[in-house]
Amino acid sequence: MNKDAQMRAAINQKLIEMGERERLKDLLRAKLIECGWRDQLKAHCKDVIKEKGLEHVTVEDLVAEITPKGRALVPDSVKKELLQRIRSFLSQHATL
Amino acid sequence: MNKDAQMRAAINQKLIEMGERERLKDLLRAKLIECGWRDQLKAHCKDVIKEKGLEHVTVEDLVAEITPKGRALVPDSVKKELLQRIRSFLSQHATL
Amino acid sequence: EEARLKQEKELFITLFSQALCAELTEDVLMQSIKEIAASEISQAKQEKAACISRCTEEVCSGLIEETLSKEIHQLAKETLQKKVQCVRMYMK
Repeated sequence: MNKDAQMRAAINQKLIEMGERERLKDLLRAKLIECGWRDQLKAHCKDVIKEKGLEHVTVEDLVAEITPKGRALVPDSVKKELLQRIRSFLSQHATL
Repeated sequence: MNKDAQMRAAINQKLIEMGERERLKDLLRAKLIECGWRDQLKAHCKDVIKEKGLEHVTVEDLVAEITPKGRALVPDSVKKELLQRIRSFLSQHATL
Repeated sequence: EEARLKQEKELFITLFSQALCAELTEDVLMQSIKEIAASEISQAKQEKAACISRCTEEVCSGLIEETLSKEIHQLAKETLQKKVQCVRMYMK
Protein backbone atom coordinates (compact mmCIF):
# COMPACT_ATOMS: atom_id res chain seq x y z
CA MET A 1 0.00 0.00 0.00
CA ASN A 2 1.47 3.37 -0.94
CA LYS A 3 1.61 6.38 1.35
CA ASP A 4 -1.56 8.00 0.00
CA ALA A 5 -3.59 4.83 0.30
CA GLN A 6 -2.34 4.32 3.85
CA MET A 7 -3.27 7.88 4.69
CA ARG A 8 -6.74 7.50 3.21
CA ALA A 9 -7.32 4.26 5.12
CA ALA A 10 -6.16 5.87 8.37
CA ILE A 11 -8.39 8.91 7.91
CA ASN A 12 -11.37 6.80 6.98
CA GLN A 13 -10.78 4.76 10.11
CA LYS A 14 -10.58 7.94 12.18
CA LEU A 15 -13.77 9.32 10.58
CA ILE A 16 -15.64 6.18 11.56
CA GLU A 17 -14.11 5.88 15.03
CA MET A 18 -14.86 9.49 15.89
CA GLY A 19 -18.41 9.23 14.56
CA GLU A 20 -17.68 12.01 12.10
CA ARG A 21 -18.75 9.98 9.08
CA GLU A 22 -22.25 9.52 10.51
CA ARG A 23 -22.38 13.16 11.64
CA LEU A 24 -21.53 14.27 8.10
CA LYS A 25 -24.27 12.08 6.68
CA ASP A 26 -26.74 13.39 9.27
CA LEU A 27 -25.76 16.92 8.37
CA LEU A 28 -26.38 16.24 4.71
CA ARG A 29 -29.75 14.61 5.45
CA ALA A 30 -30.77 17.59 7.55
CA LYS A 31 -29.68 20.03 4.85
CA LEU A 32 -31.64 18.10 2.22
CA ILE A 33 -34.78 18.40 4.31
CA GLU A 34 -34.11 22.06 5.10
CA CYS A 35 -33.62 23.07 1.47
CA GLY A 36 -36.81 21.31 0.35
CA TRP A 37 -35.03 18.54 -1.59
CA ARG A 38 -36.99 15.79 0.14
CA ASP A 39 -40.35 17.48 -0.46
CA GLN A 40 -39.52 18.14 -4.10
CA LEU A 41 -38.56 14.53 -4.60
CA LYS A 42 -41.73 13.30 -2.89
CA ALA A 43 -43.78 15.49 -5.21
CA HIS A 44 -41.87 14.08 -8.18
CA CYS A 45 -42.62 10.53 -6.97
CA LYS A 46 -46.33 11.36 -6.79
CA ASP A 47 -46.21 12.70 -10.36
CA VAL A 48 -44.47 9.57 -11.64
CA ILE A 49 -46.92 7.27 -9.83
CA LYS A 50 -49.84 9.28 -11.20
CA GLU A 51 -48.45 9.27 -14.72
CA LYS A 52 -47.53 5.57 -14.87
CA GLY A 53 -50.31 4.23 -12.66
CA LEU A 54 -49.65 2.64 -9.27
CA GLU A 55 -50.12 -0.88 -10.59
CA HIS A 56 -47.36 -0.36 -13.15
CA VAL A 57 -44.66 0.98 -10.81
CA THR A 58 -42.38 -0.93 -8.47
CA VAL A 59 -40.08 0.65 -5.90
CA GLU A 60 -37.13 -0.17 -8.19
CA ASP A 61 -38.79 1.54 -11.18
CA LEU A 62 -39.49 4.58 -9.11
CA VAL A 63 -35.93 4.74 -7.77
CA ALA A 64 -34.59 4.54 -11.34
CA GLU A 65 -37.02 7.21 -12.49
CA ILE A 66 -36.36 9.77 -9.76
CA THR A 67 -32.61 9.30 -9.23
CA PRO A 68 -31.44 11.71 -11.96
CA LYS A 69 -33.70 14.45 -10.60
CA GLY A 70 -32.64 13.56 -7.06
CA ARG A 71 -29.02 14.15 -7.97
CA ALA A 72 -29.71 17.31 -9.94
CA LEU A 73 -31.78 18.87 -7.20
CA VAL A 74 -29.03 18.91 -4.56
CA PRO A 75 -28.12 22.60 -4.21
CA ASP A 76 -24.49 23.58 -4.76
CA SER A 77 -24.53 25.40 -1.44
CA VAL A 78 -25.24 22.12 0.36
CA LYS A 79 -22.42 20.34 -1.47
CA LYS A 80 -20.05 23.20 -0.69
CA GLU A 81 -20.96 23.21 2.98
CA LEU A 82 -20.34 19.47 3.24
CA LEU A 83 -17.05 19.78 1.43
CA GLN A 84 -16.01 22.62 3.69
CA ARG A 85 -16.79 20.61 6.79
CA ILE A 86 -14.82 17.63 5.50
CA ARG A 87 -11.87 19.85 4.64
CA SER A 88 -11.91 21.38 8.04
CA PHE A 89 -12.00 17.96 9.73
CA LEU A 90 -9.14 16.73 7.57
CA SER A 91 -7.04 19.82 8.19
CA GLN A 92 -7.36 19.17 11.89
CA HIS A 93 -6.78 15.44 11.79
CA ALA A 94 -4.68 14.58 8.75
CA THR A 95 -1.08 14.30 9.81
CA LEU A 96 1.26 13.98 6.89
CA MET B 1 -64.05 14.10 -12.18
CA ASN B 2 -62.22 13.57 -8.89
CA LYS B 3 -60.57 10.33 -7.77
CA ASP B 4 -63.50 9.11 -5.66
CA ALA B 5 -66.04 9.82 -8.37
CA GLN B 6 -63.87 7.95 -10.89
CA MET B 7 -63.53 5.02 -8.52
CA ARG B 8 -67.29 4.88 -7.85
CA ALA B 9 -67.93 4.96 -11.59
CA ALA B 10 -65.41 2.15 -12.15
CA ILE B 11 -66.97 -0.01 -9.42
CA ASN B 12 -70.49 0.55 -10.73
CA GLN B 13 -69.34 -0.14 -14.27
CA LYS B 14 -67.82 -3.46 -13.22
CA LEU B 15 -70.91 -4.46 -11.25
CA ILE B 16 -73.19 -3.63 -14.17
CA GLU B 17 -70.98 -5.26 -16.83
CA MET B 18 -70.96 -8.58 -15.05
CA GLY B 19 -74.64 -8.50 -14.05
CA GLU B 20 -73.67 -8.37 -10.39
CA ARG B 21 -75.61 -5.17 -9.70
CA GLU B 22 -78.92 -6.84 -10.57
CA ARG B 23 -77.98 -9.95 -8.60
CA LEU B 24 -77.20 -7.78 -5.57
CA LYS B 25 -80.55 -6.04 -5.85
CA ASP B 26 -82.31 -9.41 -6.06
CA LEU B 27 -80.37 -10.59 -3.03
CA LEU B 28 -81.35 -7.47 -1.11
CA ARG B 29 -85.02 -7.88 -2.01
CA ALA B 30 -84.91 -11.51 -0.89
CA LYS B 31 -83.21 -10.54 2.37
CA LEU B 32 -85.80 -7.84 3.02
CA ILE B 33 -88.59 -10.38 2.68
CA GLU B 34 -86.71 -12.96 4.74
CA CYS B 35 -86.05 -10.61 7.66
CA GLY B 36 -89.66 -9.43 7.80
CA TRP B 37 -88.96 -5.92 6.53
CA ARG B 38 -91.67 -6.13 3.85
CA ASP B 39 -94.33 -7.38 6.28
CA GLN B 40 -93.46 -4.76 8.90
CA LEU B 41 -93.60 -1.98 6.34
CA LYS B 42 -96.84 -3.23 4.87
CA ALA B 43 -98.37 -3.17 8.34
CA HIS B 44 -97.07 0.37 8.79
CA CYS B 45 -98.65 1.35 5.44
CA LYS B 46 -102.00 0.03 6.60
CA ASP B 47 -101.72 1.97 9.86
CA VAL B 48 -100.96 5.19 7.99
CA ILE B 49 -103.90 4.68 5.62
CA LYS B 50 -106.18 3.94 8.55
CA GLU B 51 -104.96 6.95 10.47
CA LYS B 52 -105.20 9.45 7.61
CA GLY B 53 -108.22 7.99 5.90
CA LEU B 54 -108.15 6.29 2.50
CA GLU B 55 -109.63 9.24 0.69
CA HIS B 56 -106.90 11.56 1.94
CA VAL B 57 -103.86 9.49 0.95
CA THR B 58 -102.02 9.37 -2.38
CA VAL B 59 -99.21 6.94 -3.24
CA GLU B 60 -96.72 9.82 -2.93
CA ASP B 61 -98.02 10.76 0.53
CA LEU B 62 -97.72 7.18 1.61
CA VAL B 63 -94.21 6.85 0.22
CA ALA B 64 -93.12 10.02 2.03
CA GLU B 65 -94.71 8.81 5.23
CA ILE B 66 -93.24 5.31 5.31
CA THR B 67 -89.76 6.00 3.84
CA PRO B 68 -88.00 6.95 7.11
CA LYS B 69 -89.27 3.78 8.78
CA GLY B 70 -88.43 1.78 5.66
CA ARG B 71 -84.83 2.94 5.86
CA ALA B 72 -84.55 2.44 9.59
CA LEU B 73 -85.95 -1.07 9.46
CA VAL B 74 -83.20 -2.47 7.21
CA PRO B 75 -81.09 -4.64 9.55
CA ASP B 76 -77.38 -3.80 9.79
CA SER B 77 -76.60 -7.45 9.13
CA VAL B 78 -78.25 -7.18 5.69
CA LYS B 79 -76.27 -4.03 4.86
CA LYS B 80 -73.06 -5.68 6.04
CA GLU B 81 -73.72 -8.82 4.02
CA LEU B 82 -74.30 -6.78 0.88
CA LEU B 83 -71.14 -4.73 1.42
CA GLN B 84 -69.15 -7.89 2.05
CA ARG B 85 -70.46 -9.41 -1.13
CA ILE B 86 -69.46 -6.34 -3.17
CA ARG B 87 -65.98 -6.32 -1.62
CA SER B 88 -65.54 -9.99 -2.34
CA PHE B 89 -66.78 -9.58 -5.92
CA LEU B 90 -64.38 -6.71 -6.55
CA SER B 91 -61.42 -8.56 -5.12
CA GLN B 92 -62.13 -11.48 -7.44
CA HIS B 93 -63.12 -9.68 -10.60
CA ALA B 94 -61.85 -6.15 -10.74
CA THR B 95 -58.50 -4.47 -11.19
CA LEU B 96 -59.31 -1.03 -9.91
CA GLU C 1 11.01 21.09 1.90
CA GLU C 2 8.46 22.39 4.42
CA ALA C 3 6.66 24.32 1.71
CA ARG C 4 6.61 21.26 -0.52
CA LEU C 5 5.16 19.12 2.26
CA LYS C 6 2.56 21.76 3.01
CA GLN C 7 1.62 21.88 -0.66
CA GLU C 8 1.40 18.09 -0.77
CA LYS C 9 -0.81 18.04 2.28
CA GLU C 10 -3.09 20.69 0.78
CA LEU C 11 -3.40 18.75 -2.46
CA PHE C 12 -4.12 15.55 -0.55
CA ILE C 13 -6.79 17.24 1.56
CA THR C 14 -8.41 18.76 -1.51
CA LEU C 15 -8.56 15.48 -3.42
CA PHE C 16 -9.55 13.41 -0.41
CA SER C 17 -12.25 15.91 0.62
CA GLN C 18 -13.75 15.89 -2.85
CA ALA C 19 -13.75 12.11 -3.03
CA LEU C 20 -15.22 11.74 0.44
CA CYS C 21 -17.82 14.42 -0.24
CA ALA C 22 -18.89 12.62 -3.44
CA GLU C 23 -18.99 9.27 -1.64
CA LEU C 24 -21.04 10.51 1.31
CA THR C 25 -23.39 12.43 -0.98
CA GLU C 26 -23.95 9.33 -3.10
CA ASP C 27 -24.58 7.19 0.02
CA VAL C 28 -27.06 9.62 1.51
CA LEU C 29 -28.80 10.36 -1.78
CA MET C 30 -29.29 6.74 -2.72
CA GLN C 31 -30.48 5.80 0.75
CA SER C 32 -32.87 8.75 0.87
CA ILE C 33 -34.15 8.13 -2.66
CA LYS C 34 -34.88 4.48 -1.85
CA GLU C 35 -36.63 5.45 1.38
CA ILE C 36 -38.72 8.12 -0.34
CA ALA C 37 -39.68 5.83 -3.24
CA ALA C 38 -40.68 2.97 -0.92
CA SER C 39 -42.61 5.28 1.36
CA GLU C 40 -44.44 7.02 -1.52
CA ILE C 41 -45.45 3.70 -3.11
CA SER C 42 -46.65 2.41 0.23
CA GLN C 43 -48.58 5.62 0.89
CA ALA C 44 -50.13 5.54 -2.59
CA LYS C 45 -51.21 1.92 -1.99
CA GLN C 46 -52.76 2.81 1.34
CA GLU C 47 -54.58 5.78 -0.19
CA LYS C 48 -55.89 3.64 -3.02
CA ALA C 49 -57.08 0.92 -0.65
CA ALA C 50 -58.85 3.56 1.46
CA CYS C 51 -60.42 5.05 -1.67
CA ILE C 52 -61.67 1.63 -2.84
CA SER C 53 -63.06 0.88 0.61
CA ARG C 54 -64.81 4.25 0.90
CA CYS C 55 -66.22 4.11 -2.63
CA THR C 56 -67.39 0.51 -2.23
CA GLU C 57 -69.36 1.60 0.84
CA GLU C 58 -70.86 4.51 -1.10
CA VAL C 59 -71.80 2.28 -4.04
CA CYS C 60 -73.36 -0.19 -1.62
CA SER C 61 -75.36 2.58 0.08
CA GLY C 62 -76.48 3.84 -3.33
CA LEU C 63 -77.60 0.38 -4.33
CA ILE C 64 -79.53 -0.08 -1.08
CA GLU C 65 -81.11 3.34 -1.44
CA GLU C 66 -82.16 2.65 -5.03
CA THR C 67 -83.66 -0.73 -4.16
CA LEU C 68 -85.42 0.60 -1.07
CA SER C 69 -86.96 3.48 -3.03
CA LYS C 70 -88.40 1.09 -5.60
CA GLU C 71 -89.57 -1.39 -2.99
CA ILE C 72 -91.18 1.26 -0.82
CA HIS C 73 -92.94 2.80 -3.80
CA GLN C 74 -94.13 -0.59 -4.96
CA LEU C 75 -95.33 -1.53 -1.49
CA ALA C 76 -97.19 1.75 -0.99
CA LYS C 77 -98.85 1.43 -4.39
CA GLU C 78 -99.88 -2.18 -3.87
CA THR C 79 -101.21 -1.63 -0.36
CA LEU C 80 -103.18 1.43 -1.37
CA GLN C 81 -104.62 -0.34 -4.42
CA LYS C 82 -105.68 -3.30 -2.32
CA LYS C 83 -107.36 -1.03 0.20
CA VAL C 84 -109.22 0.78 -2.59
CA GLN C 85 -110.30 -2.56 -4.08
CA CYS C 86 -111.55 -3.73 -0.71
CA VAL C 87 -113.58 -0.58 -0.25
CA ARG C 88 -115.01 -0.87 -3.78
CA MET C 89 -115.94 -4.51 -3.16
CA TYR C 90 -117.56 -3.52 0.10
CA MET C 91 -119.49 -0.72 -1.59
CA LYS C 92 -120.76 -3.11 -4.26
